Amino acid sequence: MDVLPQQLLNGLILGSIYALIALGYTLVYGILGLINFAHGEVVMIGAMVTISALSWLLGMHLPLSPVMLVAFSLLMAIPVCALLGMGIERFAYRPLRGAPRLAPLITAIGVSIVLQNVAMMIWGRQYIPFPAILPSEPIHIGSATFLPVQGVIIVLSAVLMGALLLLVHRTKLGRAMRAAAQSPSVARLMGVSVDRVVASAFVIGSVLAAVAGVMVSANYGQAHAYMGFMLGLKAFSAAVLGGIGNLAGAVVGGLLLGIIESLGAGYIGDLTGGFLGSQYQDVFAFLVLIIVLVFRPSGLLGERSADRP
Amino acid sequence: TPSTTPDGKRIIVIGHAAPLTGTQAHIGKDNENGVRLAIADLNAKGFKIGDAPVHFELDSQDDQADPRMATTVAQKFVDDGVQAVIGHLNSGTTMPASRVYNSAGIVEISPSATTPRYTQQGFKNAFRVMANDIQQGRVLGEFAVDDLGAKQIAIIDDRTAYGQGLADEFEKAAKAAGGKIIVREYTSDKASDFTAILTKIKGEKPDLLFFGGMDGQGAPMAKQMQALGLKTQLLGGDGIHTAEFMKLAAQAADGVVASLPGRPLETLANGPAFKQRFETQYGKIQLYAPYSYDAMMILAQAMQRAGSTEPAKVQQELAKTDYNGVTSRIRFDAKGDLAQGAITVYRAQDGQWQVLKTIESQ
Amino acid sequence: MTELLQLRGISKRFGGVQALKGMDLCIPEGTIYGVIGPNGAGKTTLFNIITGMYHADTGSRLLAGEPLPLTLKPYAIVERGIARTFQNIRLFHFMSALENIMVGCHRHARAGLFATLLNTRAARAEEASIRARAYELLDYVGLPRSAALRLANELSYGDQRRLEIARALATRPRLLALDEPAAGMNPTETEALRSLLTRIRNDGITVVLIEHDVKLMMSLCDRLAVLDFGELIAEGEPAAIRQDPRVIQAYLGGEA
Amino acid sequence: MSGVKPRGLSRLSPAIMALATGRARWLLLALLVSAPFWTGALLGSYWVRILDYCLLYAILALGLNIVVGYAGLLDLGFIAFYAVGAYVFALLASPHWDLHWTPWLVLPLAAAVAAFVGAMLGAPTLRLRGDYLAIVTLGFGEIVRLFMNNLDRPINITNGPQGISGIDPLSIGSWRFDQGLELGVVNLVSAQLYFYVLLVLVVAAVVACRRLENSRIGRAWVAIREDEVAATAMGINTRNMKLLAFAMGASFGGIGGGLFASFQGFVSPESFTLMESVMVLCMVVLGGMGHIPGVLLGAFLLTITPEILREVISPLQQAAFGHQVVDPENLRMLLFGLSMILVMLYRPGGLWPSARRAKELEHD
Amino acid sequence: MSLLSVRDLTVHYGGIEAVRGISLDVQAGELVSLIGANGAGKTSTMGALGGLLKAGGSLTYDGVNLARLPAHERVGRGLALVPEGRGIFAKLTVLENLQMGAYCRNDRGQIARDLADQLAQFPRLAERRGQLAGTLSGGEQQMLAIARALMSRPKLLLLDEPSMGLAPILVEQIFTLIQRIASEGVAVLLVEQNARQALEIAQRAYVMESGLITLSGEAKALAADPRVRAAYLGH
Ligand SMILES: Nc1ncnc2c1ncn2[C@@H]1O[C@H](COP(=O)(O)OP(=O)(O)OP(=O)(O)O)[C@@H](O)[C@H]1O
Ligand SMILES: Nc1ncnc2c1ncn2[C@@H]1O[C@H](COP(=O)(O)OP(=O)(O)OP(=O)(O)O)[C@@H](O)[C@H]1O
Ligand SMILES: [Mg+2]
Ligand SMILES: [Mg+2]
Repeated sequence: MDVLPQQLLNGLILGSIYALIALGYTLVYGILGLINFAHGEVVMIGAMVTISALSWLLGMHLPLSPVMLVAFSLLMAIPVCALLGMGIERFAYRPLRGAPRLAPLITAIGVSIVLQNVAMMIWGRQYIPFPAILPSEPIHIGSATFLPVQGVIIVLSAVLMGALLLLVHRTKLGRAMRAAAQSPSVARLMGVSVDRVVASAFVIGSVLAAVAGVMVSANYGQAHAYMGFMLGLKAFSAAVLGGIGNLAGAVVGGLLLGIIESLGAGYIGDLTGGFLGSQYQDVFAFLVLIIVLVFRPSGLLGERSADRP
Repeated sequence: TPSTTPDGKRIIVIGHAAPLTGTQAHIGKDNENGVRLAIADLNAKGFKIGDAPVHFELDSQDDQADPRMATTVAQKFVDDGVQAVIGHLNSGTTMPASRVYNSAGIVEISPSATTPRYTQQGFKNAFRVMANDIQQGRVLGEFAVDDLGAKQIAIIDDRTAYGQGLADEFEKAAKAAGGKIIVREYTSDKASDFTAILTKIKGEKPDLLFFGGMDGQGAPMAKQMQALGLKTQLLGGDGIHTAEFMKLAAQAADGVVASLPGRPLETLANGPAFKQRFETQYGKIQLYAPYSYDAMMILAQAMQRAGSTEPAKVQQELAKTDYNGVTSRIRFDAKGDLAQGAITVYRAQDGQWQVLKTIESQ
Repeated sequence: MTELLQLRGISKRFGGVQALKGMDLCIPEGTIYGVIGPNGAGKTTLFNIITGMYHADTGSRLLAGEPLPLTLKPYAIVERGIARTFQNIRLFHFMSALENIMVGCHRHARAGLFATLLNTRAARAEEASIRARAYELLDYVGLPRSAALRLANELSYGDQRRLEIARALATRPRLLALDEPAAGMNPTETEALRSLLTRIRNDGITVVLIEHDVKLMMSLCDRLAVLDFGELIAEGEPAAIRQDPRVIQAYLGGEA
Repeated sequence: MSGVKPRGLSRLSPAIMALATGRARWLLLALLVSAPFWTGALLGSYWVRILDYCLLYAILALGLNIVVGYAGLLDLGFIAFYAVGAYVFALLASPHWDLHWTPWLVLPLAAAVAAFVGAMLGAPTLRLRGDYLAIVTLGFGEIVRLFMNNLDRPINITNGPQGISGIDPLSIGSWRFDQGLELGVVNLVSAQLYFYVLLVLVVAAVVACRRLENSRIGRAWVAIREDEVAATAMGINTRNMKLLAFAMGASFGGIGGGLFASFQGFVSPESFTLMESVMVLCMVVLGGMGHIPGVLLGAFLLTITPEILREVISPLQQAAFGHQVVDPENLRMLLFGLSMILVMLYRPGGLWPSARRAKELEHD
Repeated sequence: MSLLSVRDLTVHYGGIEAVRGISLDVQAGELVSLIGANGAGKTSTMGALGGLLKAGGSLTYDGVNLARLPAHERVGRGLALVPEGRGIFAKLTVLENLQMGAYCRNDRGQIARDLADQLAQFPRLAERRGQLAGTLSGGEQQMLAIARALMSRPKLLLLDEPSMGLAPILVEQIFTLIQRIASEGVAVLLVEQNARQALEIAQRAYVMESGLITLSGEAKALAADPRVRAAYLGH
């Protein structure tokens, strides 16, 4: 049986998930030059809040379709994440603007640890199941199958990328964001309220995280206080692969990473004559990442360098 | 000199170590609760050692599933003068910690570490109330071929000491029983996407898929098998025999087969009562709570028989254990492993683990 | 008069911009050689190519008759004896002035890893001599001793310019390339710079500099090259350049 | 910037330095050298063990400090070299291959192999800047861990996830550290003996770092960190200097790994996760990047804080509420994370930054 | 009442006092020059006015106390600063940089016209409108910085060494431009090393030395002052 189409589709779905999270990473990075290590945890909180909200809504026995229920709970998760993002920015990053580059990295790690443990205190140590209300009947195309929610993920990551690209490159706010990223003090001289711009970037990033959290937990059927770490790491790698700070790069990087992982896991064995197996899937993915960066030091779609001696 | 309670009972501190934060925290806490319940039961009974009434106290520490933390915690227990340790949860932490307990001469009973090497180190103070990978792997391998009729077998393991150890032993036993391993794939204990390896496995058309790993991976794996239309029988070890697995995999759990060392709780004298008391106090049993409960019970009884908490004596008495616990009848072989432990195989049906068969392992 | 640096047919393109077009240039040894031209003419690009910061698309260059391959890395070019300053000052901002100069001494020091770890007598002696030389250079460019231990970015603009020259001199160059050293200096300070550059030249170091201060350039330089749109439009002694109609039209305007 | 400027300690640090140079220096030294005795006697071997880990992490942090603090290369895969050192030791001095080479040969070998691996891994990353470098080094760190986790087949080299146990402790002749040492009235246990070995190594590492810092090599590193273009324009071969930084840092990691293996007696890939790399980085940054005393302080605090919290949280909750209101373990990690945030907010340059860094902060 | 009124302004860097209590005024539509040696404190003064540096003393602009106005709100009220060292946004294109200049404005049509004006004024920028500003040559960047400031339609324009790094023809052009702007009613405070020309076009001027204003008055008079001629005009 030819499994290649299915493998590519698997990669595409996984990649879209990475892309969805990578967008948030890259947006914040593009503005602040900051690796927001806590982004994965915001994704996790988004997932947790959605599931809680969903369970609550289900308990009320409203005459709503499952999709509507999920949409409503997403609408509850979004403000929570937006507030959380704003709070993180306000208290953990803003005071460190202009501090040595690594200082906010450390607070980001601190925020991650705090959020993981707070989540565990609130939602417990268990894995939380995503209520099984979404259609689970796979859709077939050719020899490949996928779930409806996975289709939504693919479409969503493309749509959100488009929307963000428009926002960042076609609007005044977007231009101000990029200006503030490069030189906050000069941006101020142009009349940009850097605090407001940065906060709005965090809010948008966190809304993206909420969406990603819902999609991830719906797809895998579960959420956990520590789910954000690995996802965040992969998404961050994807963002770098595509050229961090570049929105289209985040999506390209995400998709590529997903497909590489998928094909890696599926074919390393055959490629090496059975010598290596899928245990080297991540090695393979990182190797591709490294090779790409060695030849394109600022990622696939990394911006032209504006540095000159 | 151990202290006493206000009403004159001698206080005996028991150490417990498991990951209480991180991804395995729910299982760690479950272990802790098992010991907690045992201690509550013992204290309520007015337990006596050498005619002196005693009061057990629990000192539970988080080893974060990190080998270094495990030795640190172990040293802390030694310094604090705990009388014995129930733990650790993982093989990777039990191994280095056991050295510390051994050189301090403290008794250690692991409720859940399954690596055979734990008891192969020649440490007289090391025991476990859980079947090791060889015992469980053999039962599973034979069961897969003989009872489930599998000929073409696929294996996935999560590359942890537990998952890999169990999968390796399963592979050996399945081969010995006449099965053929046609594909072996790997994942990690942090992964949640298995579509790539499942797709590959689907292409090989096995008639059984064995997974060596835990519920956090097993459940999405079962779901993804369903979504990919992979209708192969899924078989796993104790790692997926959890309430959590049922909840997470939902209807995809149906038909999954998993083993659990010991006899079904319901068939044992104290089983149902234990279950009921545990669940009213701590919620659903995750996985190893009954084992840590038993571990604490046999420890207390060994102390009672020894008439002392002196480690050397307790250790001698422990070796002679013969006790009907909530998991099975517990006896030890010369190494400290379960002697002739029973292993039960279950099938998931409608959210319940239903007993398929109980197998006596040698 | 011998040629110290010779450029032949150097071209450089950035996307749609042809920054240099087949540039030929000879810098005679022992001169102060000026490069002038309108903004964006390609002067800095020329310097970047001379010092290896950019690789030219085509062309060749010779230093004292020896070929300098186009792909040579900047540090290797420093080894051959060319040092530079930057149009936008690029000091090591958070190192002291003295340390900045000591970094410039890097290529002449020999202490390796093991000598350093073992703190051998030779390593200590070398370190002391580097320090002494850094102080000498500080004096040489006219920075006060009190500036030695201040961070580079605490110095005033003019002092930073001077420090950058001292740092470049520390590499013991044969050719010193200065990109707008007088920018941001007032006339008085520019005078001091003039005597510094003359002194450097008199001490046997060839100086090539870019500058927009026409008065300074006309009186200071032995020869001038004029660039416009990436091409050499005139070359020669200042007196001749001043009269050149193309130069007047493209660069000097009413000033001349 | 609007954060609080690092006045307190940087004013204090001359005072501490004065302390460390005056007569008090001897007192300090005596206190340090006798630490295992009084810690052991007053607090128990558990705390001696934690002191050992403080020293072990100090070696790692000093090594990473060379890469991150001096040369400004953000390395998120530092733990790989620690892993390499640990596995070199484990393979050459354990029953796994039944090799029992003398530790005093294996330790330098571990450092050398790690340095070699450091240079190898450093080579492809030279053109990368900032966060691209971070992610590539992170990738290398994971690759090394994954290899250790999987090289049990087709031929068994590392024993895979099961790890290698029974690793030889340090020994001199036929006397092994785990036997302890009787010195008249006092009896030194293994953890106390390791303390001295580690202390000697930390001192050696500090001396090495100080010498590097004040040499042309150290200056070249700082120059690269400040402005790579200007550094090459000063004749610095940035490629070689960066590789040297990677290799030097890695060799510290290798020694640390070797000692860890012998002290622990067991190694498995679980000990070399990304989180460990991140923690060592936190030690460097939190303490005061590029500043040896700061880095030492960082290593000390980050190792000891979780353990102190372990000791105090439960009793404190018990005393305050009569029962455990929240899970002490989660609370412990939460407070740990919180303290990391607070330290950075109040001292963005680290707890004890170098004079240079402190000034950098004043300038923003 | 003057448009900008500065009384006892001080600026500190750590322990260093770079500006030590100066007072100056700029009337509406007036062109005032501020000259002084390197390190005299000119840039620090401008930084304080633009809101980039913390300052002591009292600053009043257009009847408002500037201490209450964060940097980004000053622009909206017509106070624009062209900082020393250009401060262009390197990763934005030339066009985007110019658009940033008009960030505080909402009159789209007028913005578009102003943009066209600036591009006509600096044909080199028009040629390079899509280029990343960071890759421009030094002089091109300087043109961009000036053009960008003009995009904000200021009432008071603070220029810190606008002629630095410009070729002679352009220097002429810039000074003419500054004069024209002032004649259109925009007040200008100009810091220049090119003291001769700065004094030529200005109505009034201040001379700064070591953080203090030592001389002030009519620009013509100062240009004739022997002390000024010796120290700043190179005679
Ligand atoms: N990296 C680059 N990418 C794109 N264009 C560039 C780059 N470097 C230089 N240019 C262009 O090449 C031309 C020459 O630039 P260069 O810096 O050499 O000019 P210059 O003569 O030094 O001018 P100035 O006197 O203004 O400093 C300019 O038009 C500039 O925009
Ligand atoms: N960031 C800083 N940190 C410390 N001191 C500084 C800083 N910036 C400037 N100074 C000091 O403040 C004083 C005034 O500097 P300022 O830049 O305001 O002078 P200036 O008149 O603009 O000089 P120039 O003509 O060189 O631009 C100088 O002595 C300078 O050394
Ligand atoms: Mg130039
Ligand atoms: Mg200035």
